[in-house]
Amino acid sequence: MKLVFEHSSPGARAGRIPIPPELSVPAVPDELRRRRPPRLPELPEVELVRHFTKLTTRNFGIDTGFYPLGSCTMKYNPRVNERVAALPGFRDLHPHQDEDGAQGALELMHDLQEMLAEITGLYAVSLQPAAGSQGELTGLMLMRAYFADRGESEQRRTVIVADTAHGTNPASVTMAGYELRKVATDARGNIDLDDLRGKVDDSTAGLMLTNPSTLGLFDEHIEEISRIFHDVGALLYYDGANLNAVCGISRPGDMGFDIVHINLHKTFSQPHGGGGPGGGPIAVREHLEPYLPVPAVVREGDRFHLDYDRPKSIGKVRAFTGPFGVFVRSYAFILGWGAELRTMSEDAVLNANYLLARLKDAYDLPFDRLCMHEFVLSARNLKKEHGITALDVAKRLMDYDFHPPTIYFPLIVPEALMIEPTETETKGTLDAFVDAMLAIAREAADEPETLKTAPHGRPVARLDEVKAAKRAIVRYRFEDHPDLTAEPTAPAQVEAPKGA
Amino acid sequence: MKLVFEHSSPGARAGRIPIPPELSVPAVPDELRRRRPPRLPELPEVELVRHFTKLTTRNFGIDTGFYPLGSCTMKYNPRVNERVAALPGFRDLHPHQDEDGAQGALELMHDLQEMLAEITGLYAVSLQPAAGSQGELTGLMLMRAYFADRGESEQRRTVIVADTAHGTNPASVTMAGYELRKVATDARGNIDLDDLRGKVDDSTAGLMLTNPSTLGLFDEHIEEISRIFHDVGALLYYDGANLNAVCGISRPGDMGFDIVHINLHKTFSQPHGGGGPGGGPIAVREHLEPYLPVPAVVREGDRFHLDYDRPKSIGKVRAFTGPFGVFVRSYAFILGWGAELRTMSEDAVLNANYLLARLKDAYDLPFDRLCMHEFVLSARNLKKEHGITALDVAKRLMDYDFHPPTIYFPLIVPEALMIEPTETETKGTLDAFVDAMLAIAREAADEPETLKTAPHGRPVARLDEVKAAKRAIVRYRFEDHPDLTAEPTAPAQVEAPKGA
Amino acid sequence: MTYATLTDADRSAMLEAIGLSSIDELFRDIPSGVRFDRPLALDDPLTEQEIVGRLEELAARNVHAGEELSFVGAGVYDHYVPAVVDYILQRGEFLTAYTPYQPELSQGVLQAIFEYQTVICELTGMDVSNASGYDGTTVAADACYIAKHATGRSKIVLAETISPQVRQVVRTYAPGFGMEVVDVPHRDGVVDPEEFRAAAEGAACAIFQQPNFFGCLEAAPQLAAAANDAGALSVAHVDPISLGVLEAPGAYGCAIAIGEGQSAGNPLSFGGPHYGFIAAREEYTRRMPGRIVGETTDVHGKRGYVLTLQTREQHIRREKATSNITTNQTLLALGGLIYLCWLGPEGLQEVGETCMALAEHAKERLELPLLFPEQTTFKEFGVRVGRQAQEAIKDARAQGVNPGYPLGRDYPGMDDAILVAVTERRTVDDVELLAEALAE
Amino acid sequence: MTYATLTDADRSAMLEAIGLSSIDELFRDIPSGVRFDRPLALDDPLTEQEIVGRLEELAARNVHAGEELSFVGAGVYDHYVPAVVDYILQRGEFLTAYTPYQPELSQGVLQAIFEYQTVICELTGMDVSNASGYDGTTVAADACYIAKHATGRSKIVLAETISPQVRQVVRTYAPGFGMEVVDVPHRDGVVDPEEFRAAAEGAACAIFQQPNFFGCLEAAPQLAAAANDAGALSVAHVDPISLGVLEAPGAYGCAIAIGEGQSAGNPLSFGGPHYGFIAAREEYTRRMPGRIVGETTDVHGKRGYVLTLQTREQHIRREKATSNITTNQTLLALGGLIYLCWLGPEGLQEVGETCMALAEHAKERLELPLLFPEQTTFKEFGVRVGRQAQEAIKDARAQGVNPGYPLGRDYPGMDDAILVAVTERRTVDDVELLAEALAE
Ligand SMILES: Cc1ncc(COP(=O)(O)O)c(C=O)c1O
Ligand SMILES: Cc1ncc(COP(=O)(O)O)c(C=O)c1O
Repeated sequence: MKLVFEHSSPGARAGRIPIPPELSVPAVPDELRRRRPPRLPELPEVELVRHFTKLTTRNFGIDTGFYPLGSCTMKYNPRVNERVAALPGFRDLHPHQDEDGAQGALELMHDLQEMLAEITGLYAVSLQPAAGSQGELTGLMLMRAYFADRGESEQRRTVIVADTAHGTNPASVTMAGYELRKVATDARGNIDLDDLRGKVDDSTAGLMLTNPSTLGLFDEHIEEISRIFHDVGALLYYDGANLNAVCGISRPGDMGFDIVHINLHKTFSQPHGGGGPGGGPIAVREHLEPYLPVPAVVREGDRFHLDYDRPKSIGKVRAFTGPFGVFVRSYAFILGWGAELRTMSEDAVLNANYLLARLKDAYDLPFDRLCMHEFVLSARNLKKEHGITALDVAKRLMDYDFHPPTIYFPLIVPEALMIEPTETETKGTLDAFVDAMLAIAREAADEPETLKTAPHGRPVARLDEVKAAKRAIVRYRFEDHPDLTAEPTAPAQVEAPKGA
Repeated sequence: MKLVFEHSSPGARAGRIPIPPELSVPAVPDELRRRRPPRLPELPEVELVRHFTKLTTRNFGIDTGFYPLGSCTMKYNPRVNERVAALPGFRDLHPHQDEDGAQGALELMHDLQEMLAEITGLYAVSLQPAAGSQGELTGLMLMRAYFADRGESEQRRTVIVADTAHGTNPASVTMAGYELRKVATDARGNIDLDDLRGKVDDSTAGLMLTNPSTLGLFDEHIEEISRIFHDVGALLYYDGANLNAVCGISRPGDMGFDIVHINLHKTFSQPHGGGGPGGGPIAVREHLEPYLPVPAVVREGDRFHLDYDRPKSIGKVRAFTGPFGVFVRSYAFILGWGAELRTMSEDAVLNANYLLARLKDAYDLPFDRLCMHEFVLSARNLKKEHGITALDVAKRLMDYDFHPPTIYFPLIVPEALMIEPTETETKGTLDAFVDAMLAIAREAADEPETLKTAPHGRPVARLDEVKAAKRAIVRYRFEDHPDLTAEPTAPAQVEAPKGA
Repeated sequence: MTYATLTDADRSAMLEAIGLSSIDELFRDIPSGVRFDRPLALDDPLTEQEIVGRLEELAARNVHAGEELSFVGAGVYDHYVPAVVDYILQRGEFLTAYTPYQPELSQGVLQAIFEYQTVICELTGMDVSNASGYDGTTVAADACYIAKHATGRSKIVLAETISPQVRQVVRTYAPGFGMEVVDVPHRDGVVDPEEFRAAAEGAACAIFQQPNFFGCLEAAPQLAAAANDAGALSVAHVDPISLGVLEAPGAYGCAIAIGEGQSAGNPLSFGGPHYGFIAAREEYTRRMPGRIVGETTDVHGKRGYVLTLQTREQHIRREKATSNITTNQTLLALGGLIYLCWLGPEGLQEVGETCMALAEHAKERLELPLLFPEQTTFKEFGVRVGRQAQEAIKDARAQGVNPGYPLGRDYPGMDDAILVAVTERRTVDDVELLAEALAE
Repeated sequence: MTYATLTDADRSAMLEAIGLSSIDELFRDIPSGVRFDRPLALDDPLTEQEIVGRLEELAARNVHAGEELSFVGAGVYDHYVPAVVDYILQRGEFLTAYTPYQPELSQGVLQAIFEYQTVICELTGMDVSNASGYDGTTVAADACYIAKHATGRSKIVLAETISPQVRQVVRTYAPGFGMEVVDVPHRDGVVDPEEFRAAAEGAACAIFQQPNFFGCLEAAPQLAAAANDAGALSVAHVDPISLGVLEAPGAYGCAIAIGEGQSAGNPLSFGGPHYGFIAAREEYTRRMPGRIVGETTDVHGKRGYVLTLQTREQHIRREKATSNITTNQTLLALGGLIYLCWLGPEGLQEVGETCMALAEHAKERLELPLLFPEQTTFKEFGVRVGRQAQEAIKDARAQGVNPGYPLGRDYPGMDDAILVAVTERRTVDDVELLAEALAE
C-alpha cells in the first residue's frame, strides 16, 4: 500500500493553529531560522484516518487472536485500563505540578510500589525505569553503587549470566561497565552448578538470572545458587520477565534475590503498543534502598511526596518518576485480581502445561519436565527429516490465523519454538492451536512446499531481510519520487514591528 | 465466521456485578420470576473483544474508503466530534436533571436551533424528531394541527408527493392519516407543472418535496410551485435530505417552504453508525410555531429553559428533547465551518459535477443538466447491450475497494446508479473512482462474467435474498445447535428473610 | 475552512474539466429569486482546539451523574457501561458505516444486528425483533400500528402506570393512525386486571409496563391474559435490565414486547440517542416496522446475513409500508448487544438482583412513608417526603444528593412524592447519604 | 477473579489431559523452601465499576491542566493533541501488538515506524532515525554511547543550558560507559561558543539544547561547528514543535539530533510514557541503538518493511550490542507521527509561530524583569518575580493560575525566577490573567 507521503497533495490541510490575529510573530535570527520546510505529508483528515485505519488492518494484535510469543507474556489487556488511563486527572497532569496538586498520582504510585514489594517479597521499589532492560541496567548500577560504598569497586568486576539469558542481560552488563561471565545449563535445564562454582569468586559482583528461565523451567537449585553468591558477598539480580509464572506462588525475594525488575507490560497487562511503552520497576532489599533512583515516592502520614534527598542515590535513569500512564494501567489490573492474583499465575502455568502435554509427541522437547508459564519445543527433527525449520512452522501458523511463538530463542535450543499462552486464553483457543500445530507437523511430511511458501494470503509474503540490511533504506526516498518533493507552500514569515 | 453464541462456554464470564454481601435479594412473587434464563452467550472479555473486533473488519465505513451512497451524504465524520460527545458533562447528564443543572446542554440546543433556523431561512426549530422520517411525520402532524385549528380538518385530506420522492414520504403521508397524490416529473427532471395544477385544489393539505430532488436536480419552477400551493391555502414541506447541496446558497424558507426537516446525520456529520442514530429537527414558519412538539427550548435573558406550556402543541414525538448526543456532534461540526458553511455545499456540488462530467459518456444520463450534490446515471444501455445490470456494476465496484452508490432509486430511472461524493473526498479519490467506473464499463463489454460474479475476495459472495425472505430466519436457532443450548448455570435465587 | 478537503488548485482543475469558469456557474439552475445572497450569520470557523474549548465550557455548565450522588431514573437509568462497549462502537468500520444495503461489505453490522435480534428475542421470549426503533416511546406507537392492521380495530388501551412520556407519544401518533386512546387508572400503584380486561374489550391492543413507572411489579400474566381474552394484542413495555430476574413477556403470553434499551448499554446522554426495541410473536413478523436481518447463504453455500422481509418497508411498499422508519438506532442497539454479552445470563441476573437488593435496602433506610407500601418493586420506588417534592429535591441537591424524580409533574395528588431509582452504581453508603439528605 | 478466563470445568479437564490431579502438582519443581505459603496481602478483587470508582477518586485528587490555567513547561508541554491521534492509537491492532518480529503480520506497525523514521529525519535533517528511545533524557545517554565507540574518547561535554534532568541521566549512565562529564556554564542564558569549543577538545561528544532549557535560542551553528572542529560528535537536543520555525540540526552540521517527543503528539501524563527520538548522519547508522525498520521486497517483488540492521542489537550481538533496549516507545512515537502528519509543514510552522508570538506577548505584558533580556526565546522564558518563586507560584495558584516552573530548583541564584511556558493552548486573554496573578 501507499506510504503516507504518497497521499500528499500540496496545500491540503488537516490541523490548523492560526496565529492570533492581534499578535505578530517575532523575528528569528536569520542563521537560526528554518530554510527548507520538512517534507511532512499534506493531506486532509479523512485521508489521514483512512491511511492509518488501513495500516491497523495490516497488523495483528492480541485483540486479533492468539499471540503465544514466548517470553513476552502477550495477555489480554482489559479495556477498562484504557478508560482509567484517559481520565483527565491522570492524562492531563503535568509532571511539575506541585505535590499538593498531585496527591492522587503520588498515592497511586505509592500503592503500586507496595503491591510490587509484596508480590516480589522485597523491601523497597522504584518505579522509574522505562522498561525491563532499563531495569536491568539500573539494577547493575545499584550493584556498582553498593560495592563502591563498600570500597569494593575495583574488586567486583564480573557479572555472571546464564547461557539461556535474554540478550538484554549481557548487553546491560557491558553498558554497566562489568565483565560478562557466561554459565552453562545442565541436562535438566537448571544452571550447571559445577560450572557456576568455578566462575564465582570474590571478583564477582553478582548474578543475573531469569527464574523460571527462558526455557520455562524453574531452577531446582535456586537456594544453593543464592548461597553460592551470597557466600562471596555478591548480589543476585532477578530478571522479572517471567514473573507471570509465580505471582503468589514463589517470590524472588524468598528465592534469595536482592534486586528484581518487573515488566509491567508483561505480567501486569500494559498493552505492548507495537513495541512499547513498557515499565520496568525495580524492587530491592533494605540494604540497597539508599541507592535507588531519585525521586523516591514516600508517604508521610496521609500525604505523599517526592524525596530527592537521597545522598547515596545513583541519580536518575529517566525523566520524572517513570511512565505514569503505565502505572495507572498496571495498578488497575492488580486491583482487578487483588488477593486472587495467584490464580492468574496458576492459570498461566496450567495453560502452558496443557499445550505442552498435547504437543510433546509431535515436536521434540529438549527438557522433558513440567513447565511453568511457557515451554520451548524444537523443530530439529522436522528439519532433519523434512527440511522444515522453526521459521516454516511459524509462517505456516499464520495461515491458521495464529501469531507464531518466539523462535530461535533461547539460543541453546536449535530450531526453538518458545510458546507462552498466558492465562487469558480459553481452552477452546488452546485446542484450536494444538490442532494447527499437529496439522503442521503432518504437513511437514506430506506437503512441505505448503510450509516453505507460507504464509499465504497476507499483505506480503516472506520478505528479503538480507536485501533490507544491505540496502539499508530506512527512510522514504523523496528523491526517487520527484513528483512528491515539491516544496510545500509555507506562509511567509511575518516581520516583527520594530519597537512598540 | 462464528456467531457470538457459538463462542459461548458455560460458566465463562466477562462482567460481574456481585450483590453487596451485606444485603439480601428480596423475593419476587413466584409467577413473576423468570424461570428459564435467557440464552445470552457466556464468554470472557478477551473473546468478546476478538469477536466484535473481527466483525468490524468485515464492515466498510467512510473510514474504510469512498462511500458515494446517493441520498445518504456519507461524508467524513470529524473525530473531534466523538471527543466532545464523550465529555462527562454531556454523556453522563440525566435528562431529568433540573434546568439549572443543565444550562450548558440547553444553551447548546438553543444555539443549534438558531443555526438551523438561519441555514433553512425559517423562524422556529424543534430538535425533537429522531430522524428524517420522524421529522416528516412530525411535519405532517403540524399540518393536521394547523388545519384543525382553522377548522379545515375535514376539507384538507390529500398530500402531494413527487414520483421521485423517497419511500419515507408516501409512508409518512399514510401514517399521518392523509391520502397520497403522486405528481409526475417532466423531461428536465422538474415537477410536471400541468400534472401538478390538475391535482392541487382546496382539499390539498400540502406538498412534500425534496429540492434538489432525488435526481440531484434543483427544481427550476420552485417559485411557481410554491405559489400554486399557497394560493389554495396549502403548506409546503421540504424534505431536507439534500440540504448538503444548498447551505448558504439557497434556503428552503426563501424557496417558499413552510416546514423543513434536517437530517443531522447527513448534512451535519453525525456518524451513521451502521444504520443510525440520526437526528431530524424540523424548522417552521412563525405561524406554525405554536404547534411544535413540547418541550420547546427557550431563552430567557441568559438562562435557558424547557417550555411545556404550549397549548396548541401536537405533543411529544419521542422521549425528552431529542437525540442530544447527535446535537453535540452536529453543533461541533457547524462551529468548525461557521460562516464558511457555503464552501461545504459548493465543494459537494463541485465534486458531484466533476464526477458527472467524467462519467456521462460511459453511462447514460437520463437528465442532462448540471447536477447539485449528487446525480443519477443509468446502466440501462449496459443491460441492453451486455446484460450487465446496475447491481453488477455495484458489486464490481467492491473489487476496486469502493462502496457502491445507491442503486435502483429513484424509481423513475431504470437501472439507476445514484452517486453522491460529498465534499469530503479529494480529487485523487474521485479520479480513482472514475477510473474504476470507466474500467467497469469496458469490462461489461469485454468480460461480463467478471461483473456477474463480483464481488471477489469478500467474506461472502452474492447472497440469496429470496431464500432469506422465504426462510425468514431472523434469530439464532439454538434448537439446531443443541450443544450450545445447555441451560446456563444461574446462581440460586436468594430467599428474603421473613420479617426483619 | 477547517474541514475543506479540496485545495484551490483542485477546484480550478475540476471546474475546467466540467467546462465552467466559476463556482457560481454550478448553481445556474437555481432561480435568482431564491438564491441566498448574503453570508450566513454564523460565527467565524473554529479550529479543533477551539471547538473543544467551547464544548468543554458548555459541558462544564451541566451537573452530570459523576458530580452529584444521583437517584434519578424515571425511564433513563445510570447503569454502568463497560469500556468494551465504548471501544467497539468507536471503531470506524461500525461508527461510520450506514445501513447495510450491500451485504458483501457489511457482514460485520449485519451479523451483529442478527445477534442483537437474537438477544432481544431471548430476553423477551419472542420470535422476531427488528434492528431497533427510535426509543422506548416510539416503539409503543409502532406496536399500535401493528395492532391496528392485525385486528382492524382502533382502540388503544394504556395503563396509567406506563411512563408518561410513552403515553404522550402514543397520544401524538394515534390520530394519524385513526386510533383513539383509553387510559386505565392505577389502583394503589398498579392496574387492576379486571378493569384492564373491561377496557380491552374491542381494543386493538392493550399496553402495560413491567416494572411500571412507579417501579412496582404489575400482575403481568393476568394483564396479558385480560388483553388476549378480549382479542386485543397484549403489549408489555419492559426494562431489559429486569429480564434476568423477571419473567419474559413471551412466557406469559404477550403478543408484543417493547421497551427502552438505554438501561442496557447506553449512556444517559441527556435523553438520547438511545434505542427502542420491539419484538413479537412469529405471526406478526410481516407486520414488523423497520429493518430486519435474516440468515441466508451465498452462491457458494456459505452462511451470511442480509436485510430481509423488505417488502414491509417504505422503500418498496411506499404508502403501504408497515412504517416509515429508515435511519434507526443501530449503533446504540449494538451497544446493547455488547453489554448484554458482557454480562451473560449470570451477570444479567446479578445486576437485576443487585438493583433490587439496594432499592429494598433504601426503602427501609429512608424511614419515609412509601407511596405504595403494598407493592413489590424492582429498582425504583416512590416515597412521600411530607412537603413539596420540588423543595425537598432542591434542598437535597444543595447537599450533593439528587434524590429522584418529582412524581407531581405527571400525577395529581403526588406533589409530595419522589420516585427514587437505585442502580448497581449506588452503594450501601450512598443510601445512607440519601437518607440523611432526605431526613430534615 | 474478575479476569479469570478458564472455568473450573476447563481446569479439571486440562489437569486430566496433563495427567495431574491438582493445580499444586504443577509447581512440584519449585523447592518447598521457596514456595510462598500464604495469600498475598492485597485487597479483595474489584469489579470493573469498582476499579473505575477507585481510579476516578485518585484522579480527582490531582489538579490537571484543564483545571487551572497553566504555564508550566520545563521539558513537558501542554500542546493540543488532536482526536485522531487518540483514536488510531486505541485501535487494538496497534495497541495490543508487540514488536513486529513477524513482518507478514505486522506491516501496519512496520510501515508506520518507517514513516515515523522518515518524519524524524525530515524534522532534524538527518539520515537515519530509530523507532524511538525511552524519552528525551535516555536518548542523550544513547548519543554518548555512540560517541564513545565512534571516537574512542571518553569525555562528554554538556551545556549547562540543557534540561537538568537530561544532564542528571547522562551523569547516571556515564560511569558504566567509562565516560566522564564536563559542564559548560551558561553566560547570560546561553553557552559561549568559544568556551564550548575549548571544552570539546578531546571530547567524544558535545551536547547542547535548542531552544535551551531557559527557552533561549543558542548560537547552534557555532556550537555544532565548535564540536565538529574538535573532532567531537556534535549533538543537538531539540524540541520537535520548534522545527517548523528553527533550522534543522542536520542543516548546521550536527552529527546527531535527539529530543523529547512529548510536545509532538503525547499527553502530559505526569511525565510519561513519552518518546525520545534519536537521529544521526548516515555514517552512524550501524551504531544506532534500538529498532530500525527498513524497506525491502517480498518473494514476489512487492514492497514491504522489516526490522533491519539487527546485528546491532542485543538479541544478536548480546554483550557487544549498541544498546540493551528492547521494549521501546513505539505507540507514543506513532502518536507523534500521526500528530505531525495532521499538522503538515504549514501547521508545524503555524504552531511554532503561534507559541512564539504568544510568549513574546507575555514577556511584554507581564511587566516583570526578564531573566535573560538579551536573548531571543521560543515558547518559554524566565522572569524574576522579586521574591521567592515558590511563594509567588503558591499565591498565583490560589487564583487558579500556575505561572510556571521555579528555576531555583536547578540553578543557584535563581530563587526568584520562574520559567514561563506559553503554548498554542493559551490565549491572549489567558496572558492577561497570568499578568494579574503575578502582579501583586
Ligand atoms: C527474559 C527477558 N529479559 C529481559 C527482557 C527485556 O525487557 P524489556 O523488553 O521490557 O526491556 C525481556 C523482554 O523483552 C525478556 O523476555
Ligand atoms: C430523500 C430522503 N428523504 C428522507 C429520508 C429519511 O431520512 P432518515 O433516514 O433520517 O429517516 C432519506 C434518507 O434515508 C432520504 O434520502
